[in-house]
Amino acid sequence: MRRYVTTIMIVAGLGLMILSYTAMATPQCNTSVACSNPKVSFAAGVFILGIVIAFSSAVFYSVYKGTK
Amino acid sequence: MPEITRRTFVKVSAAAAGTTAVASKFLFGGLETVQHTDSLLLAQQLQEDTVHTTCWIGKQDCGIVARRIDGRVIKLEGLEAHPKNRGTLCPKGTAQIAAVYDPQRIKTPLIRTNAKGQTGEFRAASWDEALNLIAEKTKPVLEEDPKLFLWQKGRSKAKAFYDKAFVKATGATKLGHGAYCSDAGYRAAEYNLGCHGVLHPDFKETRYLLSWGWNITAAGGNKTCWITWPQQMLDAKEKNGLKIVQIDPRLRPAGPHADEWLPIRPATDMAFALALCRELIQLGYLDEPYLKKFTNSPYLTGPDGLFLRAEVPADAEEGTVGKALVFDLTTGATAPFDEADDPALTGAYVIDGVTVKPSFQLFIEHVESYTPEWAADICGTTPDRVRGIAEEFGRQAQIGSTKVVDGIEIPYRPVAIMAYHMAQQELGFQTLRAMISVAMLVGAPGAVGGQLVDFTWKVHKNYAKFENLSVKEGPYDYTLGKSKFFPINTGFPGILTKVMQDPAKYEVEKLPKIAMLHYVNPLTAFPSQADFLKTYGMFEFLSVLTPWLSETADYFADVVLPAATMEKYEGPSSASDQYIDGKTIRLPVMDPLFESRGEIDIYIDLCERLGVLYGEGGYIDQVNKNLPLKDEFALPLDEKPDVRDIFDRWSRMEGLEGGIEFFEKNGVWIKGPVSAKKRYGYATETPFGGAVHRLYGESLLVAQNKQKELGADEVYYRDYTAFPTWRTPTFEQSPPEYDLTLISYHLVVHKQSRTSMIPLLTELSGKQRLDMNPQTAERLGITEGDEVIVESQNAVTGETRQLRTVVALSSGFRPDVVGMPHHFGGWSPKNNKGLGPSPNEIFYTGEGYMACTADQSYHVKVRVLKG
Amino acid sequence: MAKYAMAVDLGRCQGCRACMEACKIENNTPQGVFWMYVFRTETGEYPHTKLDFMPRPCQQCNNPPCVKVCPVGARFQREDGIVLTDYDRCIGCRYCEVACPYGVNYYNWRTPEEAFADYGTDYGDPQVAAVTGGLIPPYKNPDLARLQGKEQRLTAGSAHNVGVMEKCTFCVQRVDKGLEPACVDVCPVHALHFGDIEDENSPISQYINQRTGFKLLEELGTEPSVFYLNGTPPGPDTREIERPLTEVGS
Amino acid sequence: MTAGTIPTTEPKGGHQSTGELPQKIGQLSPSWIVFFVAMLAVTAVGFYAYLLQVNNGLIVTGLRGLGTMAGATWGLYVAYYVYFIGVSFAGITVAALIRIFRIEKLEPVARIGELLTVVSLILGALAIMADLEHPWRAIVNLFKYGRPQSPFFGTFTMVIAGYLFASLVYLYVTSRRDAALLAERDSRFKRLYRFLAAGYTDTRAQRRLDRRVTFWLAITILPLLVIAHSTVGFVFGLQAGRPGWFGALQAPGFVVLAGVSGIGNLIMLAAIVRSATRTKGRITIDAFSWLGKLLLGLLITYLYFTAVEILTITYQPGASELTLSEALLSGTYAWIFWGAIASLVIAAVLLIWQALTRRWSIGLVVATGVLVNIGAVAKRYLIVVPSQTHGQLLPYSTGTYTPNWVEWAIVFGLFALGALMIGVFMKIFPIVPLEETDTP
Repeated sequence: MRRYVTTIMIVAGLGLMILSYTAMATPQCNTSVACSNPKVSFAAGVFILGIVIAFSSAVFYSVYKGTK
Repeated sequence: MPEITRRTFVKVSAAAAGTTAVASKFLFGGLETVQHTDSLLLAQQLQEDTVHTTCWIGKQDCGIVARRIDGRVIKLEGLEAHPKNRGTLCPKGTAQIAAVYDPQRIKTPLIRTNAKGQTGEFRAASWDEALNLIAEKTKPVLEEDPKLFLWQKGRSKAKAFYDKAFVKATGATKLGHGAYCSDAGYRAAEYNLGCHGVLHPDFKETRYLLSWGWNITAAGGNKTCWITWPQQMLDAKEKNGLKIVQIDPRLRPAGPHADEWLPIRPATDMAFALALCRELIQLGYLDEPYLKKFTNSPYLTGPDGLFLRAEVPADAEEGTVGKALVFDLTTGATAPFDEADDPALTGAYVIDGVTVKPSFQLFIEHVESYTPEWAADICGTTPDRVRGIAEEFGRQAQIGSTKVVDGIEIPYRPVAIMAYHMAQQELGFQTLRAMISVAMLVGAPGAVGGQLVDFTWKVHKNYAKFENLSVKEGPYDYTLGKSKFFPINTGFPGILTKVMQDPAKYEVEKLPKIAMLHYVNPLTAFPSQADFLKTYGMFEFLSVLTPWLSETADYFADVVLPAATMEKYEGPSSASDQYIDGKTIRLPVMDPLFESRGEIDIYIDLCERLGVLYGEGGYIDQVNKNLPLKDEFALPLDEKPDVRDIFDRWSRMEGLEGGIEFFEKNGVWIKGPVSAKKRYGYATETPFGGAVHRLYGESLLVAQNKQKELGADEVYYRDYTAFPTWRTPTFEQSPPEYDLTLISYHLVVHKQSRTSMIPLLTELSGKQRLDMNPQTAERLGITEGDEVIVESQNAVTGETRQLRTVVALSSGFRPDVVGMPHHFGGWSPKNNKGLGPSPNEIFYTGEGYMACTADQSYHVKVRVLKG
Repeated sequence: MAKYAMAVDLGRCQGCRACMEACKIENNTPQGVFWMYVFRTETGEYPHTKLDFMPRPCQQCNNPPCVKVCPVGARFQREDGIVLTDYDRCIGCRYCEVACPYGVNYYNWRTPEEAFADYGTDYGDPQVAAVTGGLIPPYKNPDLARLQGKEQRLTAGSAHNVGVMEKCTFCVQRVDKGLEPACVDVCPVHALHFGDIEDENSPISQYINQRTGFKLLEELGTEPSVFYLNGTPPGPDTREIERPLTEVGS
Repeated sequence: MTAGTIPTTEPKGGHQSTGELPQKIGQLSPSWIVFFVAMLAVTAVGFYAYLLQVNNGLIVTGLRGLGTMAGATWGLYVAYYVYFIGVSFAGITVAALIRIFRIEKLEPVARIGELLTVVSLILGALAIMADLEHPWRAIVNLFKYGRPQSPFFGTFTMVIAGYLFASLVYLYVTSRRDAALLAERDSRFKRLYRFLAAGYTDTRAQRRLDRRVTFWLAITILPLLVIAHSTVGFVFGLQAGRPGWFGALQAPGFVVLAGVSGIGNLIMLAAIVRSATRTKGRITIDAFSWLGKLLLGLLITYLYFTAVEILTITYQPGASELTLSEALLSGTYAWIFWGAIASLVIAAVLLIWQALTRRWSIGLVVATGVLVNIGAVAKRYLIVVPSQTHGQLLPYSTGTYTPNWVEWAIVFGLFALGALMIGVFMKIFPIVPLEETDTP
């Protein structure tokens, strides 16, 4: 259970980061107007959320009491 | 910045009190306030339109299209169709929009409430009260002697009919600003060639140009203030490979466009020109046909310096003089100049036992000693550069060649001198004559690509007047016209200040009682501020007509009348660029702001109160005469005219569809190209309008003799010589510790006092500075930005004057010269405060610092001390 | 799709700064802000002094460092090549300013009210306001407040919001109307040219092709859209002379 | 979460009688109060200055535009932002090293480091906020429109968000045990401790668990940390538009100088803590010598980088590089530059001497800590400012920038704020981890 949830949190966090990163203005491009806008608003916010969730897994991992 | 901190403290305490304010600031950073003003702007449907008008600053009246939103002017852009500016504008043109809206303009007529000679206190008055007061003060003077009413103006805008009419209707004495500009140059051209103007090239054809002085890319010159010359100069460089030689202590005038820079000492231009004459003669670059046929060079001159003249037939009326004689080489005898086939230019001939010489022979002898070595030594350059320029000038002149223009074969001499404002020196008049002589030797005047003077080759009335200069005995009027001091004199406010300080010295009995200033602002605009401070308070009553409270008005005005800026009719003015002719009229961009009014309205009302508006010789009549308005277009003499109607009549008289509406619709009236017959002296009906070009100034010599007779001091007559004759200028006689020569110049962004009131322009001009060569700075232990004291010394009186400014280093200056731009030193409207002093504060006027023709010199010796 | 460019004929420029003035009035910039700036410079020692004038609009780079570094995409380049600032998005970090080698960015240190006070004129004056509606400056250009282009973003100078960055826009509000930028339109000696560089036959393409020239600091790979013709780039010992008033808020 | 079971046995040794907390927690000694009030005052002045700025805009600072305005648009705020981020290096590094390499001697300073990291990151974030006229607009727009191609993006996601959060997690996980132990005593913080403990039971299993967690956290944080500090370097290092900025050395340079300033700070703080919390017995000379060696290593590396840097800008500089290097080495900024170099070199010498003689003195180590921080601040300033005022690529006149009182007030305010945070923490929670022996 502990491992399970932790893994999910890490995966979810990384997932969010990857997703949101690709949802932002494409890193390579800077000449087209599109590059000035993220494909999804608040993508950057989501990216940070991903970081937060991923690291929170550590807290859960150590705090979780387990089911007896 | 105590003000700021005080404000911030208030703000902070407020913020500390209501944290909400801070919070909102923190959250929205006060952005909403800004967007608010925009939403205001965008809320209602905006009505956009354009109005045709002309520039209110420059002297060339560029065509302007004013873009308006709901009647509010938001931008001034160039009028495409106008030949002078072809859809473009200079910084002054666009920036004058700030003048229109300037809250520091005078809003109502003002009447003084404190003593003169200090910062003025005024009370607002109605137009009625102000004009009545002026009328009440003026009437008695007009009855006693109208000449004691001094009317002084700054630059004319457009055709000066309305102010001429005022002067004529009242009989006032007029003073202009020309003595500070280029009048001596005009006089020299009128004297030698008969045309009214100062030397300029035929840019479409000229190949080699001596750009003499600070004008070429800084202030245009003759008939134009800026845009037109630069445009034509660049086209000439690109199309014809025009070569430009910049002769000036400063490189800046032609800057990157100069092919050669010859930095000669200030005020040594005459020496350089005379050496050029000598070299051209030595090298044989002489257009003999021109000299023989169209100049007085062949006139036989006796030992007394006067021409030999034919007998006057007994039946001839009183006062006619005999025709000057020449020596005809074909007959080997003397003959009237217009009857000889081949008049001699050189040699000596014994006539009736007297040895006489053609005046050209005298010229050769006169310039003999003016060698390149001699000139190089005076001008601070090298002999071979003098030779080089003379050689190239002569070669490029292509003497003998002709070109067909408009089907007429005309002599082709693609060399010219551009020398506007070069007259601004003690030897100004004769310096310009020397330069004209250079052009005359190669036959350039009036030739294709040659030396032009005016846009069309017309002979000015002064040409005939100058045949004999009237030098009368005292007492003189206060302008010293026709006096033994200044046989040639256009009217010089500077000498007026001297006269008012010591009338006896100048044999003047009556001084001006009251005065009216039209825009002019002598206190900061004219050199030798001290003299104007001393004298302009002496008028019993002074009224000033100006858009801003000028420094002169601030100190000395009893009544100030608010003039409108662009919001008024003015005109007609020439739209000619010398190749395409046209006319334009300024239309108001909106109703006059505040209670200001256009000048014409003001003069009409004033004349009505003075009782000189209606009837024969009245203001209306004079308008009809001077505009002119003829026949059915003339204004009725018995009814008060409407300004728009004046210009409407004029337009219709000129045959324009719809009268004034033509200009409202098109902005400018293009008359078409200027024909060769009009432009080139050689091609006019009678060549050069029949004027014989005066290489030799006989009447100047005659005048000098009269001056001596009447006991004038040497300073007044020494420069009235038949040929330009070099002498070391007076200012050079200052003690050696005054080791630098101060020169002054215009900035592109400034013209007339009014531009220094426009903050958008003072922003571009930056603060006042003393230009100095890095070598000089190093010698004096000064670096860029240092504050220094500049002390000038008057070589005649020994007086010294000082100002403080900041040093700006420039390698584009002769090391023995320092420079300062004009249009600084104001104090009255706060727009132009704190930008630094005006060089006028340390220049001098009067003997030694003015030309023999009563024109201002802008040279003085100074020393620079660490501040 | 057009690609806009400017050509500066240094062989014609007389350094009169009419372009700067026209820009200031068209775009309502306050004192010390020069979207268009004209360098007046000297090189060499007397008497071999070389004098030069060099107008400096935004170079409208095609590889713009300012666009790259903008953390929020307020600085962007349109398809027509014009690099613009979105005033509603700019956070005023001034990264574009330090990233730009040309020094064309101007940060609004103060509100327009405060900034225009530098001119020493009180445009709040009731009698003036009666005519101008209290607008600052009185010649305020309404076009600047409108959303521009198909992006419909607030890019045309707007109201010079305090705390946001701005720079030369090639007068986008004029270009979108089919007009030339104010500086080009006003130039008394026709030293400035503007147009579509992608069209071989456009006047500007031909003007450029017929002359030799350079681009400013091209070695930095910024790919400017401003071509300098008939002149040489400033050298290491080039000195600036005749600076205008540049102080703000003192 | 299930409530932790409180051990019935009386804990022995380590600290004093029942109810009394270790390390003078909760005891407001006069000296501490003085410190607290002083710091509060300085912070208040800083806040007042900030109010001025919020109300009137950045115009109240010494900052001005580049180019025609001839000023610097980035100044003290950015310099100190870079410095604070740098300082954050220390804590997590040390802590991670301890976990990864099992360096028991440093155990006692681990939490000081972690705390230092968290605090300095917060200060860094505040410093950048102070540089913005519209902070709120900035926060919103950064979240809403953040663009990865801007070096600021890395700074702001990696450093401010990721790094800060990771450090907090790390700090928490490593503090739970102590919280649980303290929760057993009656004190006004009992509830807090119990909450923080979150049902911690001090079993071998739990310890193994924690060791695993912290180990993996350390493993993930170390690269994150290198990236984070590099991005700050990239903010400058990727810019060809300013002389002296563009270069591959910027990023590593930033990382190393970050280490130097961070360790230096840690040393100072450790020295203060050990005297302030009666933990001289815990934080021994060994810890300092260890930190000293670590610092020496980084310092040598940085001095090497600096030498390379000086050589590069002086050997064959371009026109603008020349102007800049003149300004740095002999011009306007020379005194700052050589001041920095001197302090760094002296610090290095002190450390080397101690290392060679194997005789370490806390005083000397602390002295080096102070010196390197002076050097670090100066170097950060020199990276940010001179490239804006000197050697511009177009013939603009040389610029000037002098920070005015508003900027200084805000910067000192930030320092004071940091001091407050640490000071308060010390009075609430053991800043030195309790010993292994304090266990059943």
